Amino acid sequence: MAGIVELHVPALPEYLQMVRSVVGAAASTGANLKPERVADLRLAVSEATTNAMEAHGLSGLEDRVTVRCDLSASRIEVEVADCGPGFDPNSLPSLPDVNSPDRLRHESGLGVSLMHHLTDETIVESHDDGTAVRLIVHFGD
Amino acid sequence: MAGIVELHVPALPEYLQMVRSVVGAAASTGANLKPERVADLRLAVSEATTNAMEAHGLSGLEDRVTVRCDLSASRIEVEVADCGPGFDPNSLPSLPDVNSPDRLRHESGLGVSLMHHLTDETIVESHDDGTAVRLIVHFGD
Amino acid sequence: MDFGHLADWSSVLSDFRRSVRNQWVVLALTGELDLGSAPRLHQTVVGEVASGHHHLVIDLSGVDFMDSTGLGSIIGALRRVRSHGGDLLLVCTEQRVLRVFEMCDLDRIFVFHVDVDSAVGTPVRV
Amino acid sequence: MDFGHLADWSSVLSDFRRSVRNQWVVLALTGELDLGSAPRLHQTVVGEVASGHHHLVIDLSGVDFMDSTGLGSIIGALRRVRSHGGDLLLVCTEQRVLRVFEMCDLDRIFVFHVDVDSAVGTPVRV
Ligand SMILES: Nc1ncnc2c1ncn2[C@@H]1O[C@H](COP(=O)(O)OP(=O)(O)O)[C@@H](O)[C@H]1O
Ligand SMILES: Nc1ncnc2c1ncn2[C@@H]1O[C@H](COP(=O)(O)OP(=O)(O)O)[C@@H](O)[C@H]1O
Repeated sequence: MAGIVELHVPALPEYLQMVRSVVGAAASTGANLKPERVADLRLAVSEATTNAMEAHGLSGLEDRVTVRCDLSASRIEVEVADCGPGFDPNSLPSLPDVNSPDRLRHESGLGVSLMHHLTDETIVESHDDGTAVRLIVHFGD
Repeated sequence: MAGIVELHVPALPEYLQMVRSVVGAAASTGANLKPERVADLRLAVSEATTNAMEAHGLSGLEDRVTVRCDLSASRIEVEVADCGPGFDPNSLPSLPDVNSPDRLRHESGLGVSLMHHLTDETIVESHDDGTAVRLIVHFGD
Repeated sequence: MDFGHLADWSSVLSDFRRSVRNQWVVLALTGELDLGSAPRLHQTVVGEVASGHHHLVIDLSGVDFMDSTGLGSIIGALRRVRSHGGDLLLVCTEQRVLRVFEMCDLDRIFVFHVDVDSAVGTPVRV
Repeated sequence: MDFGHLADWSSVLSDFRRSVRNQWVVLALTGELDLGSAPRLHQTVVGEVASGHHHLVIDLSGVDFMDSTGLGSIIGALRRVRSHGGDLLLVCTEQRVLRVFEMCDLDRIFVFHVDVDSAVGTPVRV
């Protein structure tokens, strides 16, 4: 059953749904994963893929974004890779408190923290020639 | 809108559905294609991918099968590629007449002719290190 | 009249349902009939024939996709029951599934019914 | 009482439906709210506010997926109507969508209703 599925898509928003479907289907092949956890993984992947697509878009890159699902007996790991300019995941600005009126000025900046929330492990490797985000969910939790 | 989507899946039957979904989604991005034609393309791709998976399975190959959708303004081309032993598409045995009782002995051998039926163009390139089948559907027909 | 019993298949065959209506064994399939599921149909039919059930109805009305591998498993079922003097009827209304039979000229070999009631109303030849 | 009118959006916005109920403009969204659809929500809200509609209900009950980009467009809508003295109410029952608000602590900022009737029953502040 175990296997690796790899998907390359244009960095265009209309392909996000396809990415989520493929990840959802790949995760469901691992019959051990609860539907809620599959939903969480789909959301985390959507966040990472959105960032990858935006990184390509902002840099005018024509390259496709790669999504790789690696399913083993105990976990699923999804890697989302782009060849954008990269960023420093350790110096992301933190958002104002929810009670501050300023909070509503921030329509973005939630993705990376959501990924950590939604997965057992989120590993960001970013260099100036690209970023790879690995999203890992263990079965049976 | 135009773009190339590439999917690599293990040569296992449980991934056929994913292949069909991705091709269906990619084809639907080309808003010009009628739902019936998308359905035909999905079926043709299912036939080609089944053959590719069987070619890997019979040869004990661990390699994945590649499905590549190339969507332009006027047509969609889906290439299904494997690294199996290849075959000669020009010397496939023909099936007995439907009225012959012998016809029921043949549970297989329908795939390649179906692909031709279902697409505008089916191009088979087969060598002893692999096969690539290109399935082409023009829009607006 | 025998209204039959309806049994869930084992988990492996979770998308097959078996019932007995009149003297027909009805196998209701759902989902997609391809290389992934065709081997299960094959095994099921082999099992039925081995236990003396030679009159089968395959209900394809819940099948939304079938390719030539799926079709092949149905051809095999027909051959198998016929070789035991039995018969196979199909229930199918989905155009996309019927089309696969047609494209392969096999709509002339199979008998199609619009619903299970109509199929199991067919007298069993003995 | 104004039962409002129901209009299909233009084809580009084919998964948005607009209606007017009491003094609220109700935007009913369906499908998935992500980078693909969020810009359309943004444009729609900008358009409503520009034409003087500052009391909006966004009906998310037909939305089966929303990510932080989708959420961002809703945050932007709230800020925009509030800056004109208006308000935004949300209709949402889908747990998966509610969860995104919760995980971002934004369930405390938004007002949720279980259906459109309940939302449009809210008196408009003037
Ligand atoms: N793959 C990436 N490539 C380049 N920059 C990225 C990438 N992922 C995230 N970033 C940077 O980190 C910031 C925060 O990302 P995130 O938390 O997802 O919020 P958002 O994408 O909504 O801004 C982004 O605005 C972007 O500057
Ligand atoms: N990708 C392939 N690699 C190797 N052999 C192939 C491939 N595709 C088709 N063939 C050969 O052609 C034959 C006919 O294929 P097809 O018409 O699809 O019917 P079926 O696969 O049901 O036998 C196959 O049995 C196989 O021997």
